[in-house]
Amino acid sequence: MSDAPYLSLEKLTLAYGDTVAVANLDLPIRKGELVALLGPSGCGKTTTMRAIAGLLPVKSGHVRLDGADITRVPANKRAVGLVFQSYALFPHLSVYENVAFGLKLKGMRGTGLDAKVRSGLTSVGLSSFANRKPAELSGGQQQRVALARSMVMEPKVLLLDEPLSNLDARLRLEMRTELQRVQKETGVTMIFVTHDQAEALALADRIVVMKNGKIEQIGSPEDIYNRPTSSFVADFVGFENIFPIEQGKMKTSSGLIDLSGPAPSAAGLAWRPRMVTLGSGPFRGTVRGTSFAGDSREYLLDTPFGPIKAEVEASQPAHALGSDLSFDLPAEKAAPLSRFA
Amino acid sequence: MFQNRAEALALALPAAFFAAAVFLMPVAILLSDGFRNPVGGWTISAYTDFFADPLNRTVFLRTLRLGAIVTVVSAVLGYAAAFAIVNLEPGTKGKMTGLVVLPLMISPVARTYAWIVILGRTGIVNQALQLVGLTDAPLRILFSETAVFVGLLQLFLPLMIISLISALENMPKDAVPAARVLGANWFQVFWKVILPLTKEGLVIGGTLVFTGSLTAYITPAILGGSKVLMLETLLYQQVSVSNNFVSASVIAFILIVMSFAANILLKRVATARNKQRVPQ
Amino acid sequence: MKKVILASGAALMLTMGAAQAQEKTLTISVYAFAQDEFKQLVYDPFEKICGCKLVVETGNSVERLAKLEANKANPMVDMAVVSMADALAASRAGLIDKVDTAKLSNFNKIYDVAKDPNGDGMSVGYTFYATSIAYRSDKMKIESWADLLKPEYASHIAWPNVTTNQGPPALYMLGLALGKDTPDLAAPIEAVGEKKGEIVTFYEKSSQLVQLMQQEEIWAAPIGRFSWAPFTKLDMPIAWANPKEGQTGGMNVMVVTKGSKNRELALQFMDFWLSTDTQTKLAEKLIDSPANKEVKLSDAIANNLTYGEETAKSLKLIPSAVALDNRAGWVKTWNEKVGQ
Amino acid sequence: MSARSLFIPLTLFLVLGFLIGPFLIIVAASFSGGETLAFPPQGFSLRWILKVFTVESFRASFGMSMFLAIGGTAAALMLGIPASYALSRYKLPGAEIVRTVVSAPIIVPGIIVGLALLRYIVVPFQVGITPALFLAHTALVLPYAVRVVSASLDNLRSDIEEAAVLLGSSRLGAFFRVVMPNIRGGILSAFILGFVTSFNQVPVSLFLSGPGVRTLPIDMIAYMEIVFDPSVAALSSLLAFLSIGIVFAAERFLGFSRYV
Repeated sequence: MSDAPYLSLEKLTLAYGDTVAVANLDLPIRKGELVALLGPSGCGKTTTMRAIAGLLPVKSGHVRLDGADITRVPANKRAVGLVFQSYALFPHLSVYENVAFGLKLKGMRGTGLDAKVRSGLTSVGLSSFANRKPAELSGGQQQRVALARSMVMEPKVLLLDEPLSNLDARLRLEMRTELQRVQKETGVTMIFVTHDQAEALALADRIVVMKNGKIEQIGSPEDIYNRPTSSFVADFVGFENIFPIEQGKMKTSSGLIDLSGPAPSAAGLAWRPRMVTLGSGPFRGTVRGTSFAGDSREYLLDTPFGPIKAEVEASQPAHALGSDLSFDLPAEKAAPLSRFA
Repeated sequence: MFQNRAEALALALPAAFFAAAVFLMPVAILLSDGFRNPVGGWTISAYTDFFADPLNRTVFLRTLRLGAIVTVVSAVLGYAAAFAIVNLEPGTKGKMTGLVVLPLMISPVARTYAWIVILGRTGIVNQALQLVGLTDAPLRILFSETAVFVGLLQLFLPLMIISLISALENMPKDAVPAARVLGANWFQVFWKVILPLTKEGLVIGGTLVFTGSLTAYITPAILGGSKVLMLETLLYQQVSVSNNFVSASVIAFILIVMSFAANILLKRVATARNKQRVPQ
Repeated sequence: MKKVILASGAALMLTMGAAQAQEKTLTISVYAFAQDEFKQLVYDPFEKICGCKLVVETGNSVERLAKLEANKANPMVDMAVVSMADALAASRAGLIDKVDTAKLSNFNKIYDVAKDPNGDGMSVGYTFYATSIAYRSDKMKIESWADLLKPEYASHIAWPNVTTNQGPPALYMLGLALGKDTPDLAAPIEAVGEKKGEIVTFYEKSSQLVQLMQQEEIWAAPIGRFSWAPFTKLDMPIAWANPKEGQTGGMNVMVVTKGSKNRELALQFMDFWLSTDTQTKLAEKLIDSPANKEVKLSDAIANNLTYGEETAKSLKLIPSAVALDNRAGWVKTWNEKVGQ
Repeated sequence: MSARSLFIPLTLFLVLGFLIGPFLIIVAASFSGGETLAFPPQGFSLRWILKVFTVESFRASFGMSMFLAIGGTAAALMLGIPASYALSRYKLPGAEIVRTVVSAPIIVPGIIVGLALLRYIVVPFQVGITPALFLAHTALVLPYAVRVVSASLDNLRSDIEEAAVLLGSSRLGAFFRVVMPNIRGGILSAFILGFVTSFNQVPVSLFLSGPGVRTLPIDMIAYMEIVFDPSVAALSSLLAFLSIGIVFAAERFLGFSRYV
């Protein structure tokens, strides 16, 4: 892995008609990286991916790949592969012909073509399905055909649109392993788009969280999971108790509240339910709801500063609905947020 | 959705231009003839003249009346036939639908001519009536509104049945049993459940049948003749016999307005329903 | 799909090509009846003589006149045969040219009344016809034109529409029978109007009558003698009436369209049609009564035609100018009393 | 069985009899040995079927109608497929206008189309009757072409074209390589629908007939007005079996009814 960016988006602005979808986006990606574009629908992640593929004209800014400016290079000359969310297999062609499609356009013929297609199919474990039509395959198999179809083209970058979203839980795990294996074996640079944080965390080397056409945070899965820098990212990765900080105090609907420990300097603090101390502490709340989740138990507390979610190990004694509890939001455990919006 | 406007226009414009040049423009000029004042300017006097003539009024009302009757009768028969067909086994259903569609593939000329043989004084209808003793002397059916009605009904009933079949098939399967369980009799089931749920199909079929009846030429010409003129046959007569293009333009305009009125009705009901669907 | 497109493209080119390949073409516009016989007796022999191709348009007189009018700027038809009145109408509308009778070698053989029927030099008569009533002699007895409207008959007759060639003459004779023969035909139209519910149909093409007669839809109808022949072939007792008011009729004439590019060929064709040989053959097949006085026919044939100058002169005809000047009025009265 | 459970099937039976009966009578009359169109037919013979092939005007007008139906439908598809593609795949400015304009000929009565063409295209521009008929039939079929092809394009995911482009195909190449093969059934259905519509069309052709130029239905009407023999019945039966055969084959192999 080299440190110089292999694919870089520079001041990229994308629009549908007059509606700007992505504004002034900068994103360098190293060769061989596996990057996730994570965000809710409408955040611009798919738009960005389509622009990298060349399916969407760039309004301003640049896309550079492997040292060349490809901003105006048409999609069919970019050497960028894309595995569509729907797989987009050609329904009238067999699995074999689907995989051979791009190679034939490159002018490949005869045994060279055949060998390449066969090895592509073998690598995704579908060599015995060569003569089937896409409609005769399961969703997971179709996706592997789509993967093989893109990979035989030896793209410089492989894009994947919500690669795991259409699969059931078991296949999801299988596909995740498959993608990691392919990436490891070929060293291809992969970018995938997802709205599912678990998918991004499990698969990516680096996660780019997007919101409203802008990058909210870039970091390793650990960074994103443990150290969100904004309330948006914190919320997105499961910090359910988030408060702004003013003058070193927590700002709530019932005024500024002192926290235990040294006064924080961040713009906000975020706690996962598990980070809330239950049964002791300076604050009091009433149990409004409770749910049992196997090895843990979750409580929803009514407090003077709004609802708080807390989670404790199931081995702890249970609290009944309506019971009054003391709790604490320990500042030292919280994730400090530099931006609150 | 592709964004390239120039490409989109290059693809769509030839067809639009063709339809505009070959079709819209000539028709528009033709229609404007009816509003042109011979001494210059515009006038609706051709229309007042047209409706001042009792023959024209008769023909206009007859066209409207026959169109409406054909539409209503085809709706009644259409519901019965469509209901019977959708409740058949899948295989039989396909075959029956095929039989309904079959007449549409046959030249209307042939279909209309068959009625001359059937409805004539020596035709099978009269033979049957005399055999059962319903009438002593053969009835005269040809060259009457009845003959035109029968011909039009046979021509357009398939369109109604097909529209209603697809409407009935799109109806939630449990609606009728649910209504029955709630105590509705068959009349109530039809009126309160089936009719509202298949309204869209009824309107589509109704518009097709009504518009078709307005604009059919051969059937009124052959089965009605000059005794049962309809707007379309009157138009032909105005042009080919009287050389009266202004009158032809007036009739054309009336026909188009009637078709559009039916069509707008269809679109209104259809879009009112479409709004309930979740957009993709 | 590609194949279909290619095939249709080829078909298109073939058709266009074929249309251009016919160089010498004479386009004529004639009545629709007896086209098989005309083809055999007139068109095919003429094509052999002139080495050209004949293109034939058929229809009734008014309909074809309307087409001539529509295509005035770019005439497609070179020569047409129409009724006397329509010839006058065409002449008034500037659709036809004077006939150069010097180029017709058979011109002097035709009856004098046929040489210039409208007195404007624009047309030449080629056939006469009587108009009377064809009727089922087993079902009814016709002695007067008014008999058709008798209550027991009215629901078994077809009457010619006022816009057809037979319409006004038939109404005129009905007027004579009713004793009210004003040129506006008001009385006979009124009389027909009173029976409009009963009358089976107001026919526009006489050819349709054979079928109606065959199906027993009608028992009688006023018709021109030229459409008589098919009735004689029906397996039914059908007679040609000789009403006490007499028979009416008409003359059909040939005209040359203004702006025709094949004037010479048209005249050659007219001359061929007027020749003794052609006129005899057409008469023998009971198609057109001859206007050529040299035509000699057997009695059997003559009895089924309108033969001889005397017969022709005896027909009670409406003068073209009267017909033309009153036509709009007739149609108006008709629409009021009968049409609606 | 109760009276009610009999009522609906009985109605269906009667309705089908009403719809199919005339056709059966025409077919029976085609094999009549008699001289006129009548039912029941007098005797059995093939002479009227054979006569159809000897009537010269039928041959000419059949050729004309075939030419119009095939050529006009093909032309309508050549205009209609790109337009449908633009309507279904592009953000087209004025899409509603384009859609209305191309589908307008379906709403306006045919006789008016024919008359308008005669008065304002044929006469002023000195267009021949044949080209005019060709234009009219193309315009007439265009709405069907656009409707059916659009329906089959809408049923096809648009991302397969993008997939083809990303695999190195040009946009045009993607259309022919992955779109066309998948809407072939729709195109063929549009073709059949257009063919049948055009072939059986009467009102449009009513005013558009000239010396020697006539479509088959118009010729059949004209023939029947003169000769009331069963040859027209025979011709109708032959044509009907031809259309039924084509539609049956199309349904069998392509699922024609999905698109109509």
